[in-house]
Amino acid sequence: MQPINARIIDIKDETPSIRTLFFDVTLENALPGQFVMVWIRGVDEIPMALSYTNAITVQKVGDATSQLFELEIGDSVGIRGPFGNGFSIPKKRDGILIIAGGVGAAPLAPLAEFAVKKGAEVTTILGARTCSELLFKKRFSAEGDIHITTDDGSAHRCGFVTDVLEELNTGCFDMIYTCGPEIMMSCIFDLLESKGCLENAEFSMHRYFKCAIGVCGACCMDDQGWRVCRDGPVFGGMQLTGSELGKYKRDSCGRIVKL
Amino acid sequence: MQPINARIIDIKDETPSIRTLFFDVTLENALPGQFVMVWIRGVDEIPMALSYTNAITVQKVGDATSQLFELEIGDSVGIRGPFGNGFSIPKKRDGILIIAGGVGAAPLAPLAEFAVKKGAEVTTILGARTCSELLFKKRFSAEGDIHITTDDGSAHRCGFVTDVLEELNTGCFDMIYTCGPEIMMSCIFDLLESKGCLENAEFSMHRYFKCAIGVCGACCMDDQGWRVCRDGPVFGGMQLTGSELGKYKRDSCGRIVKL
Amino acid sequence: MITITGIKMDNPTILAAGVMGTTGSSMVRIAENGAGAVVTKSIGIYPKEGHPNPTMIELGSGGFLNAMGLPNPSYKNFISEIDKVHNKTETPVIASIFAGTPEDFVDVAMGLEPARPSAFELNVSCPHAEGYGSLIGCDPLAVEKVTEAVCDTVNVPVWVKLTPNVTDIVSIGKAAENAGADAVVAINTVKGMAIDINSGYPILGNRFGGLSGQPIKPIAVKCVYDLYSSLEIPVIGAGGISCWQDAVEIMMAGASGVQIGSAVFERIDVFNSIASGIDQFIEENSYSGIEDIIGIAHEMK
Amino acid sequence: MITITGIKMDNPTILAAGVMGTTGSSMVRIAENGAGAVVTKSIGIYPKEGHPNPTMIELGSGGFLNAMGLPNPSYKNFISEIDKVHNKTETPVIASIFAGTPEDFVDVAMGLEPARPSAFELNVSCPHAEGYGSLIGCDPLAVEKVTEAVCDTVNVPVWVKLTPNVTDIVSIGKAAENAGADAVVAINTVKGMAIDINSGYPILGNRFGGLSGQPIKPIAVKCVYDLYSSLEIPVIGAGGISCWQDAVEIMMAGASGVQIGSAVFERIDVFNSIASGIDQFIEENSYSGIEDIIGIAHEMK
Ligand SMILES: Cc1cc2nc3c(=O)[nH]c(=O)nc-3n(C[C@H](O)[C@H](O)[C@H](O)COP(=O)(O)OP(=O)(O)OC[C@H]3O[C@@H](n4cnc5c(N)ncnc54)[C@H](O)[C@@H]3O)c2cc1C
Ligand SMILES: Cc1cc2nc3c(=O)[nH]c(=O)nc-3n(C[C@H](O)[C@H](O)[C@H](O)COP(=O)(O)OP(=O)(O)OC[C@H]3O[C@@H](n4cnc5c(N)ncnc54)[C@H](O)[C@@H]3O)c2cc1C
Ligand SMILES: Cc1cc2nc3c(=O)[nH]c(=O)nc-3n(C[C@H](O)[C@H](O)[C@H](O)COP(=O)(O)O)c2cc1C
Ligand SMILES: Cc1cc2nc3c(=O)[nH]c(=O)nc-3n(C[C@H](O)[C@H](O)[C@H](O)COP(=O)(O)O)c2cc1C
Ligand code: FES
Ligand code: FES
Repeated sequence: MQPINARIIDIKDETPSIRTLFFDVTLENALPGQFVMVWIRGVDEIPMALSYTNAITVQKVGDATSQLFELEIGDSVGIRGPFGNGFSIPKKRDGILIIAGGVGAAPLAPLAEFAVKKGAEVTTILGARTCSELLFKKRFSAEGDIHITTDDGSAHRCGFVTDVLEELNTGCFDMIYTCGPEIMMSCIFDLLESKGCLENAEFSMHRYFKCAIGVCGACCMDDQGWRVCRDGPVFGGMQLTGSELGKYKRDSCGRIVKL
Repeated sequence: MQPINARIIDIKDETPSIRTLFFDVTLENALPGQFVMVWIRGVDEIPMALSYTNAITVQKVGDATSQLFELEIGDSVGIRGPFGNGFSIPKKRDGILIIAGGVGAAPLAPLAEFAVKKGAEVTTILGARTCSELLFKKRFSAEGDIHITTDDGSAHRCGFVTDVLEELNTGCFDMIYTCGPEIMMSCIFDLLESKGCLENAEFSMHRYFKCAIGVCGACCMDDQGWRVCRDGPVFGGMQLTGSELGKYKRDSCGRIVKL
Repeated sequence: MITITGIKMDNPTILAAGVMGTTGSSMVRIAENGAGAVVTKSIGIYPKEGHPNPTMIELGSGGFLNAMGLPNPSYKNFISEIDKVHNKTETPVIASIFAGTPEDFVDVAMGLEPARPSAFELNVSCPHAEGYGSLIGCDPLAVEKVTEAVCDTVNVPVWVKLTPNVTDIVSIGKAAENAGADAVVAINTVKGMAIDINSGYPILGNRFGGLSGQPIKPIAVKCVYDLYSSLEIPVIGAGGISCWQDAVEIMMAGASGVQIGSAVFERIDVFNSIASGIDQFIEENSYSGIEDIIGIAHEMK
Repeated sequence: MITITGIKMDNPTILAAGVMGTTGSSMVRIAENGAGAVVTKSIGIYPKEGHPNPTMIELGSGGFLNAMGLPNPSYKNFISEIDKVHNKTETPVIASIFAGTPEDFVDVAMGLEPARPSAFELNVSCPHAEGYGSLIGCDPLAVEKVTEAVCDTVNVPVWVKLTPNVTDIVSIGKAAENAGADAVVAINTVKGMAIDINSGYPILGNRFGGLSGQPIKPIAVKCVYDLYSSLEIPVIGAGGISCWQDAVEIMMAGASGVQIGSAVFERIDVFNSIASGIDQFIEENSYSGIEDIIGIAHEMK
């Protein structure tokens, strides 16, 4: 598909560094965990999870994301998608655990809402650097139990999401979903591996995307050659066994970059 | 569509100059009056009515048709189609008249069979140069009344199909269908016009076809610019009012050729 | 109402050469279906049968291959066809002509002048007609000579139709411009071929031909974009235009008008629907007119 | 089992350059999905980021536009990727390389020799990489020099990948052949462009790019047909091959093997399905082997 035009109809500041842009187009059939390529014309095109079926939630980290912060209501971007596989859908009466770190909450908040609608029970561990950067605290709280951690201890528990995870009885969850900084996901991976829960775990990965449709190979992960844009971005724990997760990724040249 | 491969599974000599080639492909959905482009590889591609859903009935008149006569069971041609509009479908209890001249019987025999299956009542006027050239006499006879004329009087009535038509009460037919030499169809046109029956009449036209899909314009008829391959080959009498029918046609250069 | 090389047209859609343009009545029909102008089948000195059938096939997904081989009744027999369009419509008729030499081009043009075409379109770009067409169109010098010869002779605008089957279409366009062309038309068909795997035979009677229809639109857009960058004269777009979005796209690349050929396969009133689609687009996006979008892609950086 | 320029392959399907060829593990995956050989992403002297996004879009109806801009980690960082394929599979790896001068081509080739590629493929045909690619590939002399330089240096076969964006692809193919190339590969992408009508912006970050996928198949078939007519060395086909019928068609035009790129979009095991489709076709039509169909269209007259 060619990019469709998406006009910004609302902007919501979520945290000092994160804001949500609402569009006049709704991707009705998008699954939680799918993403869109957002084309800031004349600048760049970057992947963004859908945080609502008509919105993305952006953290300002560099050029393109800063440009997104410059946009105002009435401005437009180009959108291609929804792309990728999305999370597997929880079943009725499933107990699921969501572990969100930083802007990784973006694809997970719609998952929490979707899961509850399907009749599942949702527990969330939400982490951020600091209190003001906690994303979608309200959205997660509205859907079930929530455990909050901040790296600097400015809110609730001081520490990392893994601290909470370590204490929880993971065996009582049918599915565990996570998205966040790779270092966090890597720790979660190790922990769940040691607890023998990898089969029930899903990780939403980030890699450098170019084509976003599974052709160019820019986003491939070792050791299986998974295309994060197409076979992912969501991978089951078993798929990531023996992978580069937590070790390295590739830059836009295809060079290996240690994490 | 690109040509599909059609293997000859049976050959039937219909008259000294006409034979039917049966293929291993059946165009189930073809309507009576539709045609196919028959590609004799390395030679030419020519239009042929479907005389059955899996057969064409060819009169040897020149190069390509002679080559078709050389083919044996097991040989193949390429087929594109079905193309064109086909005759309008008779309704239950309709009384219809079919006027077939020479190899013009090819698209009309399946029409007769189709019409009877639909519950219509069929009368046929079948004409040919001479007795042995009467095409599909049995097929028409099996479906209803038949009037036969031969130019040389070698069978039944000596004369032209129009002689019979003149005598018939055309008013009692819901539809009149005709295909044959243009001079014959032109006489029929004039006759039906004088009887005020053009609205219920359909004529299957021949013109030089190149693309056969309505793009190149080679087959266009004056004065409306109808494409015989696409808007036709079947035209209602009213469509042909004021047309070139019976007056001229165009050769493969696009030059006007008087009939 | 728009004006291209001085020719006033109701809208920027133009019937492309070689499609439904062999007879006066079919051109009238196209005019009645909304075309702002019609280009005739390419006409030559002598009657020409063209290549043996199959001459055109649909490839699926909007693509076509053809090798008609420039069948035409000769200019002598074609005057009456153009006359008919004048008699029945107000729609401008552009006479497409072809020949093997500048002298023959001039003969055809002069021969057709009694029919008062609104312009001549020089077909130096047919990819599958031995000795004509792209043999000239691939050589800037040959294009210059042919264009000059016709421009010196006729009193109406001269359009030159370019082939994409060259290393550098801009150099050919410039040659036409320098020689006095009033506009270039881009593109003619792209060299192509299809083989019947059941038999091993190339499908077209001429073995190969020209690709048209939707598959070539991105190629056409790029050619128009490049020509618009370097030429002063108008560029008229052609190649795979089948809906108003396509027309707007190629106009944004730089086309002053759009020729439509293969898309008549889908519907013969494609002209009406494209013309009204463009109008609606202009209005909804608050452009002040069609001129606003022509070449606009060059400004977006 | 077939042999192309001395390289033994399980089947004639080959992963095309630039598709799923940036990492060793993705090439392994393609090999496991049935490719008879894999061509790497085109590799150069220095790490290169390529063009800004958007770098590739799907156009619908099987067509794609891309302007990756030859992103690559440099030959130094790529050796380990090729090693990985050798460690995990028996599948031949062809190293695609690019550079701006014969000397740099030689440097890249020599730099990659430790990785023992089965052949080098010289990318002189990328339509959208400033200074590289088709700037060379449009000039027979430049192609000759580059080919000669690499052929003189390496001990494995050299394939030269050709661009269709030229007036006469055969003259470029001949230049490669004369300079010692063991095979030519045709075709790289066709110059093309798409514009976003909502904004007027060209969609690709590089503004224009290369058209690939089904729309270009007839163009590729014609190029292969012409090259096969005039060259002694094998021609390897590429361009819009997405099913076994396409593969058979381009082989009938003269291709000894078929490269598959864009079609991995539909399914990554397209190699398996094309390879087995070809086998079945050969058997059902009582050909004695794949060699029987290569170039067969030339005999059908
Ligand atoms: C599937 C997926 C979903 C994502 N969802 C979100 C989201 O919901 N919210 C959010 O804020 N961010 C999300 N991201 C990350 C986001 O794409 C990057 O933050 C953004 O691309 C940075 O661009 P930049 O120009 O501002 O930064 P730059 O300064 O260009 O780069 C900063 C970092 O961003 C990453 N990046 C840059 N370009 C790309 C690219 N084309 N593809 C992938 N990563 C890139 C690189 O790792 C780079 O190191 C997602 C990424 C992926 C892969
Ligand atoms: C819609 C349609 C249906 C037809 N159905 C039948 C049929 O069922 N049985 C049958 O025997 N004939 C049929 N014909 C006529 C048949 O197409 C011609 O007899 C045949 O093309 C002659 O080819 P040739 O090479 O043998 O003769 P040639 O010597 O080449 O030509 C003899 C005459 O055949 C006609 N002809 C030649 N080529 C073409 C062409 N490409 N398109 C149209 N006419 C052509 C011309 O009028 C020509 O003067 C049909 C024609 C049309 C248009
Ligand atoms: C059947 C057919 C016949 C054509 N004949 C001519 C011709 O005589 N002269 C010419 O300049 N172009 C001819 N063309 C090329 C078209 O005018 C046009 O440039 C090309 O088809 C691309 O446009 P499209 O994709 O809209 O068809 C022909 C094209 C087709 C499909
Ligand atoms: C995303 C993408 C990247 C490509 N990169 C290269 C490249 O690096 N080197 C090269 O020689 N060809 C490259 N090509 C061209 C392909 O190898 C192939 O020649 C072309 O795409 C036609 O084949 P297809 O239609 O099967 O894709 C690339 C094509 C695509 C789609
Ligand atoms: S970004 Fe191209 S394959 Fe994933
Ligand atoms: S034969 Fe081409 S339009 Fe009818």
